[in-house]
Amino acid sequence: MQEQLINRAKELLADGTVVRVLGWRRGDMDYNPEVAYFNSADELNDFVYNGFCGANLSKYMIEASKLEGRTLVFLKPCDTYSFNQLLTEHRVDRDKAYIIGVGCRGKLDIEKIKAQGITGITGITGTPDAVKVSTIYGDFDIACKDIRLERCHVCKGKEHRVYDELIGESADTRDADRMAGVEAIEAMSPEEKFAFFRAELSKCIRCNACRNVCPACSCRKCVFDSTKFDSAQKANTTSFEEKMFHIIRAFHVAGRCTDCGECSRVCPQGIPLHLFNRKFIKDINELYGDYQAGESADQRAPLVSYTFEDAEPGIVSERGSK
Amino acid sequence: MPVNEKTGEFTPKIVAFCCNWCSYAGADLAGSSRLAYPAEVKIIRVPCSCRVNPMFILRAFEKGADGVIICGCHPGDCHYSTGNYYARRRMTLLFSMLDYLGVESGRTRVEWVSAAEGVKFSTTMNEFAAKIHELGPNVRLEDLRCKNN
Amino acid sequence: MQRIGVFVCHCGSNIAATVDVKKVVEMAAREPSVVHAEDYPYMCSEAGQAKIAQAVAEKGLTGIVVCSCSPRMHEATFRKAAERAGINPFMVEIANIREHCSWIHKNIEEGTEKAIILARAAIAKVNLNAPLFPGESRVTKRALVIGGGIAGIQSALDIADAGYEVDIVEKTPSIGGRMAQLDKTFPTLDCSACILTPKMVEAAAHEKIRIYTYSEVEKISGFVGDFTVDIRKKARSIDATKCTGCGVCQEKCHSKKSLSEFNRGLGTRSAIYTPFAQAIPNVPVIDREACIKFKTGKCGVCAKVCAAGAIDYEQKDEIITEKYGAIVVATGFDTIKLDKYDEYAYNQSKDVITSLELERVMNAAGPTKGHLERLSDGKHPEHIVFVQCVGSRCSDERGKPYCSKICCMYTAKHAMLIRDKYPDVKVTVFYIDVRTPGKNFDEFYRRAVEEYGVNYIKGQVGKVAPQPDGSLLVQASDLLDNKQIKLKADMVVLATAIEPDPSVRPLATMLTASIDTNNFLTEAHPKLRPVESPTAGIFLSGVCQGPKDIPETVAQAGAAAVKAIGLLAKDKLTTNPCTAKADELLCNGCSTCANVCPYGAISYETKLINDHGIREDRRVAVVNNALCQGCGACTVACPSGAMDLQGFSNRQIIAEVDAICR
Amino acid sequence: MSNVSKTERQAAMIREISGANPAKCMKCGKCSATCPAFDEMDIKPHQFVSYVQDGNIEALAASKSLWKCLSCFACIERCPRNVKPAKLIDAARQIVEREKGGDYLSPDEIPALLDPELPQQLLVSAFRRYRR
Repeated sequence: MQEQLINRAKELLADGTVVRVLGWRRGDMDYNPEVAYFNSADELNDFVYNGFCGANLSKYMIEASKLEGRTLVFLKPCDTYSFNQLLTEHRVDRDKAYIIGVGCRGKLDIEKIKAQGITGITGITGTPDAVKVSTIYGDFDIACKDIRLERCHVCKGKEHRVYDELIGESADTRDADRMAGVEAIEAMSPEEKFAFFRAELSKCIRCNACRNVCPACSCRKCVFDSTKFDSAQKANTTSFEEKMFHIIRAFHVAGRCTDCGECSRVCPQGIPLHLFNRKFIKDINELYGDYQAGESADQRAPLVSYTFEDAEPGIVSERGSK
Repeated sequence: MPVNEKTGEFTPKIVAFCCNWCSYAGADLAGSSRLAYPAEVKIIRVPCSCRVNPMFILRAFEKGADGVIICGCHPGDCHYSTGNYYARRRMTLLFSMLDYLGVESGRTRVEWVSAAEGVKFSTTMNEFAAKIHELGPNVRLEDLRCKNN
Repeated sequence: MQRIGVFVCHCGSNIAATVDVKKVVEMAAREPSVVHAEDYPYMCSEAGQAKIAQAVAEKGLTGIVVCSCSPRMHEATFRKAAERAGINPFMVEIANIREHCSWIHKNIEEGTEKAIILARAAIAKVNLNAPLFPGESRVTKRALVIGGGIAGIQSALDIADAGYEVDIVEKTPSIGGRMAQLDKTFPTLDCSACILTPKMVEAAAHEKIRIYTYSEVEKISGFVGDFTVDIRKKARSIDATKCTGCGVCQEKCHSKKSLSEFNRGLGTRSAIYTPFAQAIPNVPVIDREACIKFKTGKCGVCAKVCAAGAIDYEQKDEIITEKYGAIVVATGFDTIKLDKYDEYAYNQSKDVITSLELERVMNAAGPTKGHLERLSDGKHPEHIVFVQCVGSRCSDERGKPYCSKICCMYTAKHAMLIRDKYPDVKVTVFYIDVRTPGKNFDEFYRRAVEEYGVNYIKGQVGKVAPQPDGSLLVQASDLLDNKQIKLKADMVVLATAIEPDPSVRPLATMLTASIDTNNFLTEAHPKLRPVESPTAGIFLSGVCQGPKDIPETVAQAGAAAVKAIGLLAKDKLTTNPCTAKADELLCNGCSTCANVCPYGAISYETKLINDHGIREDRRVAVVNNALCQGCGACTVACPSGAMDLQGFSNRQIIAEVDAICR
Repeated sequence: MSNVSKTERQAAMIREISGANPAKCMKCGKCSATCPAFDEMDIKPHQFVSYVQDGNIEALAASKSLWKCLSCFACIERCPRNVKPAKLIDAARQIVEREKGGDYLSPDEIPALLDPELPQQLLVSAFRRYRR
């Protein structure tokens, strides 16, 4: 599929449809592709598209929309939800984007490979169903289904919500219940819940990777960096601040988060940040009806709508801690 | 933990956000009708319940509040037509998140109190304060730097 | 850095009795930026306000905190005082240490401690206050009166006489309201119609008044000075411009069995009808539920007999959209349903009626042509029993907790009129208390007893039992004789409690006007602003605000009119400067805020923004200050904190939170 | 607590047992107007309230009315103020019985209290209870 994408990109550059290409470039390691602009056919020789191209390119289109000319962007099915949401919020310019919807067979999680005790990785090559991991200690064959990103197990579907053309086949990777993780926490006692989140959030180093990668967290200046709330923080200094940051971050993206899973993918501390966003998604679905942010660009988000009969906040204590 | 110096009893800090048009006036009516509620409750006047940012609530907890209550006009009676509908969704989701994080749901409450409901304001505050006494000090969300012990 | 002055009011002993004001002064003086702190017995007095001016002059204050009663009471007073002293009025904050503190706490230590914290919160807020400057908005010089009873008619006439255009919206086919249904009025016994109809005619003929009958308010948007209202003109099925009001259609109509609403269901009317002879406009409506033409497609006799060709079966509801500067609510009342009062046998016997029904029975245009007779058999009654407080002063769910106020007087009137016209009829009134506070009221009641021989018995009726012979057995208390008495009566008249007309409930929602637990509209202040709703530009006229009789209603209608005139007389209103404001550097242009704005006050512009040297075109939110009412919904919807509310900014509220939790 | 008089204690007990607040009474007399046993009573239903309020429990306890009340509850149903005279009298009855040392009437006492003119309390109570 990679060759197909490169060839089509070269064509679109050549015929002037686009002036640049936004995609993934080979990184220092095979499992570390980088997001990059490609301005010429030559530069496209470094283009890659493989199982480790999890990065969602939608957010980069905010900046690309400000550049002269049209940008070719490759979006996986789940990435298109983010693009739609950004369109709703007037953050990207549809006319400045030429979207190639790329097929997706699920993306891979290097941490899961390392978790199998594999170290000293020198290279990874692979077929759609399995990868060969070369290390200084030898080669290992691993089935892709065992090392997929969490988000791919609960994939929203392989249908692109917005595109100009489609390239490549997809394969369904959903094999888990998206809300199982949230439900497991809901079932805990308050003490267990608190202990769980304290353990997870105390790992937070406030590197802001989650915020920087999140397509919904696209504020020019985050409230945690501004003086508007007396809340500017460089790092957590107390046990509370990481909670404050993550609650507010999740609240700010509630109803806007497409559940793309990038926050959890990039967290260097491995905090399952999607559990915050999915709690809001679950509540919204249960209380206000099913809603999928980014499904189309003309939806009204749940937090900017209401019905006369909405549940009262007291429902939280009524249904109690399950 | 906030304690009364003389009695050694737990004296919670309770922040009540009241909308200017209904609930603040309801609190005034409770006052002019001499309907007592605990002095632990301190009221902050906001134009509408929809002015209450989740940041304010978390900030209050961070600074050592033991309970936060938001009062607004009854749904349908908002001075600004729709403000309390948005507040209702926002607070429902926020409270649910706090519950999810293991913070006792009794520490947060929304109550609709009209300008004519002095009695309801007073009983609500009495109930809420009693609940906070029952739950005891908030240790899960407070900024421990603020405390001496 | 601000220079803040703190002024602590004793409010006589209202505050000083449970708050140690000296201690509050002492503690406030220690707060950052506070350069002056003092206490005074009455801050709102002229001398108290002079203290503010003096401190401003001497200490160069930039901000003021007054620890006193509720800001709803005197915030405006102190803001004006500050302005006179040369400080921007929005640099004043009130710490409410009376309603929220001294009046509810009995322990002086507790009260003082709380007062100090409330003062700290206000000081913390003032530290972050910035001068604000009100804008202006225009006033549409036309008033809307909702309800065409005596209250609405009077308000409309007064406003129109002052030279402003007025529209009356009345849901029934004619103006006149309850007063049109009454026979005589107390305490003078004037004929109700005789004094009302001239007013109805005057309203109809007034060049400044438009009357929309058979119409209802459907939608209200906007705000004081600039309301936009949709009025649904229900299809009358008559072309009012052609109808001459000859009445032939009503005579010839084949469907004559509908119960007359005007006669409280005691008589019948035709399907095409005007509710009563003096109706204004004198244009009938077709009751489509009852009309044979509408039900079966056959008939159409009214169209055949109408010489003017005014019948229009195809007529549709029409929506009229109009702008108004002020709205007077005069929706009036109805009597409560008596379904839950089995003991009075209202649903079992036709001879048990409500007082309002008796008005129709006594009226020459009523179902009995004014003859006092039993509705069951048309016989002349020998003994009539009146029961007071039916559903009034009830603390259970069957009735209303309030006194309906008018029943004592109209019962005396009824008793007197009956005894006057039919001296042979015995009249007994059972009462709990006779309440007659009003000019010539007690004299009137005494006349009923002394001159007309009405028998008043203190005690409530426990049971009314219809007897096989058609009479009614009334079992009651005579508390003064400590007896239980049983009387045979031919008619029983129930002084049924009144309640606000049910239409007021949805209307209050549309108006965003507050309403109490009994569905009476709330006044802005129970003593000092009794005819204004807390919602600016909405005025209250008549029983929609609370039970009252005709003279009181007319007086209040006039007062509401004067308030409306005072508003319409202004060319511009100064707008509340506590509006939302977007920080262009932080705005994402995402439109989230505009989605929650109830006033459509937020629009977006593409502007060249210089963000720390980066110049680029950005889509940013712009708030229209004339439209923004300052609710703050946008500020919370905004994820970046670009949108803030002046006067209630994020940092100000957080400062208050911090001060309280300190 | 020893300085609380017996009557005060009894009045408080009546309030507690009955769950009624005599202060709500507005003296309308609807209870007496309604009472089928009115003529048999020496203290009338509307007077129960003032006896409780005045702490005149001795007299109330000694009254015939205690045993003439049918417990038909008409006064409770019709009272506009939720004062519940029948519950007050019932509470007074219970106090009398409790002070005798037992919670119930002994069977021996019943014949003396029966009035052939009146339906038995039990019977009327049963009618009330099972009428629906």
